[in-house]
Amino acid sequence: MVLIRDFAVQGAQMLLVLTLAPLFTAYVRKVKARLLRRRGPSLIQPYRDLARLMRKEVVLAESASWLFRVCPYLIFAATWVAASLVPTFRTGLLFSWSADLIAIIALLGSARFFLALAGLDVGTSFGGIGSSREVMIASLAEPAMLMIVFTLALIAGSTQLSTIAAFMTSAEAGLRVSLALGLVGLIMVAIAENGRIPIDNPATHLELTMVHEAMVLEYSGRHLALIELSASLKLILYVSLLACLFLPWGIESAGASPPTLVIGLVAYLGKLALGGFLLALFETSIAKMRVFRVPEFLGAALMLGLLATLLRFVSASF
Amino acid sequence: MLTVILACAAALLALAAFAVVIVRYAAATPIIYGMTMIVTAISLAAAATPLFGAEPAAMRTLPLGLPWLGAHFRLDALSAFFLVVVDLGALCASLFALGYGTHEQAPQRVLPFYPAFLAGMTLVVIADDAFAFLFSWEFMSLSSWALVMAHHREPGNARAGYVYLTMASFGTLLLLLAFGLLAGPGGHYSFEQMRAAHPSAALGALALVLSLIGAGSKAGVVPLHVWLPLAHPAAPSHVSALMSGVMTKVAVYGFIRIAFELAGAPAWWWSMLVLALGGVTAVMGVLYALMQHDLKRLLAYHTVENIGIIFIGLGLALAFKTYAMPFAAALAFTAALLHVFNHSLFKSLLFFGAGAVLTATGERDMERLGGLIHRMPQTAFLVLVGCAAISALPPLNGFVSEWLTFQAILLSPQLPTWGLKLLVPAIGAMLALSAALAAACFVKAYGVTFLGRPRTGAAEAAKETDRFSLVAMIALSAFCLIVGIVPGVFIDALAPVSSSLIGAHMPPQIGAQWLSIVPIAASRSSYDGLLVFLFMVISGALAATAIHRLASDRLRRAPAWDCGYPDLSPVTQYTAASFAQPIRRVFGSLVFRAREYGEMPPPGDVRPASLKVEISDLIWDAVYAPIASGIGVAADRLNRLQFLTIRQFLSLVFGALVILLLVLAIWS
Amino acid sequence: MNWVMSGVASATSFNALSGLLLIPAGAAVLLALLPGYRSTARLNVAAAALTLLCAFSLFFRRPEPGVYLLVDDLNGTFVVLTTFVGFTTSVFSLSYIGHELETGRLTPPFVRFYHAMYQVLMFAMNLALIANNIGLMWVAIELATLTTVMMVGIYRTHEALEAAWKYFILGSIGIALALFGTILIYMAARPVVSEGLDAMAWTMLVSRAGGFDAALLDLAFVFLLLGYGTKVGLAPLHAWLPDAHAEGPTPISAVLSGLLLNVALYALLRFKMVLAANSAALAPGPLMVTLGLLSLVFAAFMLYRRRDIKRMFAYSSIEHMGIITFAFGMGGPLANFAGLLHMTMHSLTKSAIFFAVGHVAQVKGTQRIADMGGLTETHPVLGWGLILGVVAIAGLPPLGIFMSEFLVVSSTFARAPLLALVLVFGILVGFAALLLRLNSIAFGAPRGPNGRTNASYVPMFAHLALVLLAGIYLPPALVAWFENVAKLLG
Amino acid sequence: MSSINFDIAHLLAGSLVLVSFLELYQDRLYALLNVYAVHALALAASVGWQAFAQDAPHLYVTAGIALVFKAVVIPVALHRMIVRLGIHREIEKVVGVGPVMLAGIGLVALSMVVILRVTQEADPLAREDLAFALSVILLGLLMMVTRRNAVSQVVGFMSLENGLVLAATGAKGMPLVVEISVAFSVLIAFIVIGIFLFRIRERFDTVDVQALDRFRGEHS
Repeated sequence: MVLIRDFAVQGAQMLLVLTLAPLFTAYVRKVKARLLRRRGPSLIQPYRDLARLMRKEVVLAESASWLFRVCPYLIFAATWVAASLVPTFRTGLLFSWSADLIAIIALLGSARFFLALAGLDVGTSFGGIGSSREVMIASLAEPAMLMIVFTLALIAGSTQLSTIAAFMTSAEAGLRVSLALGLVGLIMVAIAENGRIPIDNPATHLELTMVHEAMVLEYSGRHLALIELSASLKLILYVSLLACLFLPWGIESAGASPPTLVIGLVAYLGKLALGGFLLALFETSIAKMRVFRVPEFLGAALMLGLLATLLRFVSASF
Repeated sequence: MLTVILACAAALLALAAFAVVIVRYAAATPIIYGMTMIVTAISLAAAATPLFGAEPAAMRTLPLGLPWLGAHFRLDALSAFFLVVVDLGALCASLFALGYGTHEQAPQRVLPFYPAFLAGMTLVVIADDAFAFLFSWEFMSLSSWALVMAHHREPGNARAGYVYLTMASFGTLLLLLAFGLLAGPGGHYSFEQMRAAHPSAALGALALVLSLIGAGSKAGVVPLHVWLPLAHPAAPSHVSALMSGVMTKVAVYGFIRIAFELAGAPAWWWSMLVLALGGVTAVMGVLYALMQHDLKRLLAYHTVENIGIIFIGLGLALAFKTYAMPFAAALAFTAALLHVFNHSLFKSLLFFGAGAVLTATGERDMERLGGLIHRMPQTAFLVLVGCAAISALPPLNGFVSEWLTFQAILLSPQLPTWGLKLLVPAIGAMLALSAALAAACFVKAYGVTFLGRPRTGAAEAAKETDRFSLVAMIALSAFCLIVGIVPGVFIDALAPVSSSLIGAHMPPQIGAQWLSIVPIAASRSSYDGLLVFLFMVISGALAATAIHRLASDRLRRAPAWDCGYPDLSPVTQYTAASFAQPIRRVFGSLVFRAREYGEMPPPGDVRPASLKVEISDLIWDAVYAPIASGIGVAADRLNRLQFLTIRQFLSLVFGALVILLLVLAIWS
Repeated sequence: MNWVMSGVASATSFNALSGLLLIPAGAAVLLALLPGYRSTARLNVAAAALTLLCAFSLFFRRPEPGVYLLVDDLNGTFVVLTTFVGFTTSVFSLSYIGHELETGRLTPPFVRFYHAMYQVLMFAMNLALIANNIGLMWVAIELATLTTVMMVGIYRTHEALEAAWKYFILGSIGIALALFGTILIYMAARPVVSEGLDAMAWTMLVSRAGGFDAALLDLAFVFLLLGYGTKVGLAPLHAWLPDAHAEGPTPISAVLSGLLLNVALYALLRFKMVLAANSAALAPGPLMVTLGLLSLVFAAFMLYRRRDIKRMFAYSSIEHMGIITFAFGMGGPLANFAGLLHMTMHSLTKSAIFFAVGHVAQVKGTQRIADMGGLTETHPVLGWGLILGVVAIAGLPPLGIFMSEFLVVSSTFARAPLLALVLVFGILVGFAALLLRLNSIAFGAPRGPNGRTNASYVPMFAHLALVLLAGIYLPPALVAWFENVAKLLG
Repeated sequence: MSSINFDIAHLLAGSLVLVSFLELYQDRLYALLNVYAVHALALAASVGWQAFAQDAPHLYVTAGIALVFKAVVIPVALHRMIVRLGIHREIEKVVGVGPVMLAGIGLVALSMVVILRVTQEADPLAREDLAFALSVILLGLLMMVTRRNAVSQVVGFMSLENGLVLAATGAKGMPLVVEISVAFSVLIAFIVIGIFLFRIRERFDTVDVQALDRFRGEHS
């Protein structure tokens, strides 16, 4: 009985992030447009886009291999699994112990690995540019992310998201310098990972500045739909992660009774709204940076992470 | 079991001799590789049993080697584990070579040495006295040197062999010094006596440093790695696989044997030394690899990286052992050992893939390959598995061991030493960095080699490789997946090893829920490869079915879009060099003093633009070049003594006489 | 021949010991008289084989020491080794010299001279080894030197004469210094033992050395070290050695490196035993250690700039003599054992290498390393034989020198770490140099002419097989023997 | 041993050292040969005296060899050779006379110091003799390494060998002394013949390094 309920909660979370993901993307766009005094597209525009892409035929480059066609599914699967492991409105997910935070990062890494390969598959120069820049960004973002995870893990004594979230809600957590450093670092990483301004501009197709879009340039139809969905999933994943780690209030922990579930859900939606708003605000207030400034940006994130970890290591003895 | 293994080693040696006899016949290749397969399979079975059934260590002394000592052999858990690594690698390599070996131009230069090399590695891990150990160790180097020299007429290979054997000899001599120290003036060379001797702190420390340099040079620890990327690619590919995947592990074995067992109680700085070396090795190895366009050399540099990861694990284990934290030590140690096993799997797999590419195209330079996924789909798939595994992507095996290493790092705040407290996070960052860079590197390697469009006619004309090679690669990729999804089984098999050296082992994993692994406690961290795998399969399948059910499945082939600039020439593709350019800019200018010289003709000028990249190997320049030139200068100076006149030679004698008489006069 | 009558007890031992001397001496006379290359070369082999049998018989019955002659564990080792390598080298020279005749480098009279001299050399070395009298030993070593001088100059080319002359002059100085040392030993012994022959007999010297004047012994050892050290080829007294090896016929190079150096070293060891038996005398160890290390490091560096293959291996001999002298200088059961083993292995290996080099030089028609290349491709058996030899001499397993180097290095490091570091450095530098040349000779694209040689490979592979065997398994009898000797050496 | 015996032996041995110094001083070949003849004469006298003092008749043979062979035959042969080879005018020192003499004195002092360590219980005659013999040997070597000319080097070697004979005869009752002196005479004869046969004028010390390179087969 408990098992079935756990299954249900797990499934609900998975479906929730899947359905919310395009909406969240649309929400960020909308807020951005509003901040720029535009009206912006409708909130359900991404769903429409996805549906249209699904209906269209796939135009496949002649030099594309089987890997090119498999990659969207792999990327989607990896991202979705990662996203489903992040507690949104309830911790203690059924499969939460099957992967901890490090594994979630690694799953996202897998998705990126295959995306970069897909960028190279057709054998065009733009795909190469995209992949090349993507792996460069990742090579700094991943360690930065891991260092932040270290900090959190050292504070909470666990790499398990549920445990960390539970710890954060408890009184022990308090305000710590390491946490603040970690938060800033994580935000920077999240921006870089999701290809937001100032690292990349998700809305642009200007050849020489794009990263993510360059990789998926050859995709069309249902493949592109999956890629887009994965990108939205990744964005919501990071926001959920930030919410779960640094704003864990409202997450319902165990013994799910409907009222608390509803509270959790509402809190989660609130956090998403806040996160999206802040993201849009940030993006509209800053210009995109040159590609070769990115390492400095991410290097700073890595240093923050390392500093936070060091602080933890040093203070653990006291 | 030890008897069986010794018999197998003897059989391998006999095979080597037999190969000399039959090498002129065409059937020699299948016979020799077939026989080595059988022998290594038997040896593998014999070696695996002690890991799963806790048997006491078996010992045996043969009347060989040092006469008053005899050759001691011992099969304990550690030996058994490394023997499994050796034999599994050898088994797959032999299988691969059944197909690959038929393309060999000079089988007479490979067949006799191949079984000898295997025998050497087998004997190293079961040797139980210093003489037998170093004897087998150097024999292993020697036979692999002969294999490196198999294609001696290819440019660079002679130098590779030279640097290799010189460095190997250097390492052996240092190990010899270490053993000399541990054996004491009385010459107690058997490990039994050394274990009982409990060396003093200074002695143990010196032995540790010597063994770190000695075994480290064989394993490829930076800055002693220079021979590795030269020698490993020079050998035939199945041998490259063995050298990279297995022989470096034998070196790790040597280090473990000395550092954890023979050198006595560790001092606090031992682990710092090992950790620092490991961290530097990991990062430098992967950065070197990123700069490479030669497929096999890139793989060889990745071996350096992985050795770094293994040494990080070992360093952590030493640190925990120093401060009597047995469970943490067991975790770190198990992580290192598991990585040893994993690396032997995927590195062999990748070298086999490189070998298949080499046979199909005759090219090792990635810039002259491309699009092989169309011509060699099976190889491409299997190599992809290997690339994903070495890039530590879940749910494959590489991730498991790196995950365990991270978990061990997370335990280290409890270490009381300040130096370690500061070093370990930095090492963690380096580990993370190297893992991320490794993924970048394999995107490059795989993407440029297998994806895109063929860059040369050779790549276009490639054919799928033979069945034996494919079977070997399939077996290895299956292993990569199995270790990745049920790591608990393998961790449990390592328990006797870590109990024998650390005195503790990780909690049993088999009983854990859903076959997940729980290093310490479920609330702390856990990972379940099987579930992640199933999860991914199910969600991927779900997406695929949903899309194929609901969405259009029409598909049309068309020229690539490429933002509207399609250029049909494959030359316009991204090359390996251009792919690595951003990373080279970020790291290379510091680490390799990389400089780019670009020349762009002004518009209207029809000259081609040019870009030249200069990379200097600072380690070579700073360490090895001065040594080489120093020896050259000394040799030149001393060489004048060859051209003296008889009178001047007489003056030397006279001078010696006078000096000795003076010594005599002053002595009293 | 009164010395034959004087001290020899049993009939068998009389035969064995005198056989060691009479057979070569008689053969020398016969060979000097008989014409014809084929029969004399065979006679040479037969004589060497008989001498070898005599030496083996010493295993079974060992004569009591006499006034002039002596066989104990120490020189037993040397005698067997000398006669064995003498025999295999005669087999090698059988075919080698034939080729030299064919190519016209040697004429029949010189071949006759060569064979006679070969037996004289054998006689002289055997005498030097079994002499129980330091004067007799001195005479024998000088005789051996002079014979080899003759043989080195046998090609009568400018270079050969130059080398022989250098050898002659430097050898003469060595002779003189060694003689002075011998006289000093006698003077030290005379007051204690008695006047006359007894004061020059090994048996007396070693047993009564405790009462000798220490200062005289010290002085004597300096002269003996330099005198016989010249013969051993220790730097800086080595100058004759590379040229003599390079310019003489290859079988003689093999004998020089494999045997004559050992004989001189044997003399040094004997004197070391005398000094060791006197507690007041200075320890000979440090001097030997210093010279040994100097030779090792010096020769290791000299290897790099060698262009002549035989000269290169001659320097390698200096290197190994350095190691052996070092080991004996360190002393102690382990190092002495290692020294003895190293010496035996070096003899076998180096002569095997010279056999191979002889083939190579005949095949390529030159000794220039630059004109050799890709040997494993053009002459696989020869090429791999040479590789095996070099691998052995470089101290790699599974060959015998690995064991001795293992013992020397490891036992030294526990006692004198700094010395061991120098030792390791020298070994490594020398190893790298040898490997560098081996690479260019045995591998790469074939270079130089591709002649044929009809010389026999049997001696080379016989030696290498023995070295291989010793590397893996040392027979207990041999070990016991070596251990006894190691104890004698103190 | 009576004191007069000792004094005479001492005097003769000392004169040998003195003559060695004289040899060092000479820079003309003819003069050098003449001085060497004196050296050999002094040796003959010394050995003869030892034969008498030790009552060892076989030493007279050695003395005879010194007298006939070394003092007469060899100098005459070398004299002729100098004429044949046309090298009589050559001045062939590597270092000047002054430094060589100083070095010689240093060597004599060194040999004294070394020998003086020998305990007094040893035969005093032998002890003194030994010091002189060692000096003669070292001076002979010094001469060999400071001369360029083959003939004068041979002379150096011969005086070295005289020192050896002196030492050997000084060691009371030493066997094989005669044989040794004969062997050395043969050796010297070989050297002289070698120089003559191979026309070695300056082969001991060629300054033409390139020529040497060619001989050694080490040119590339």
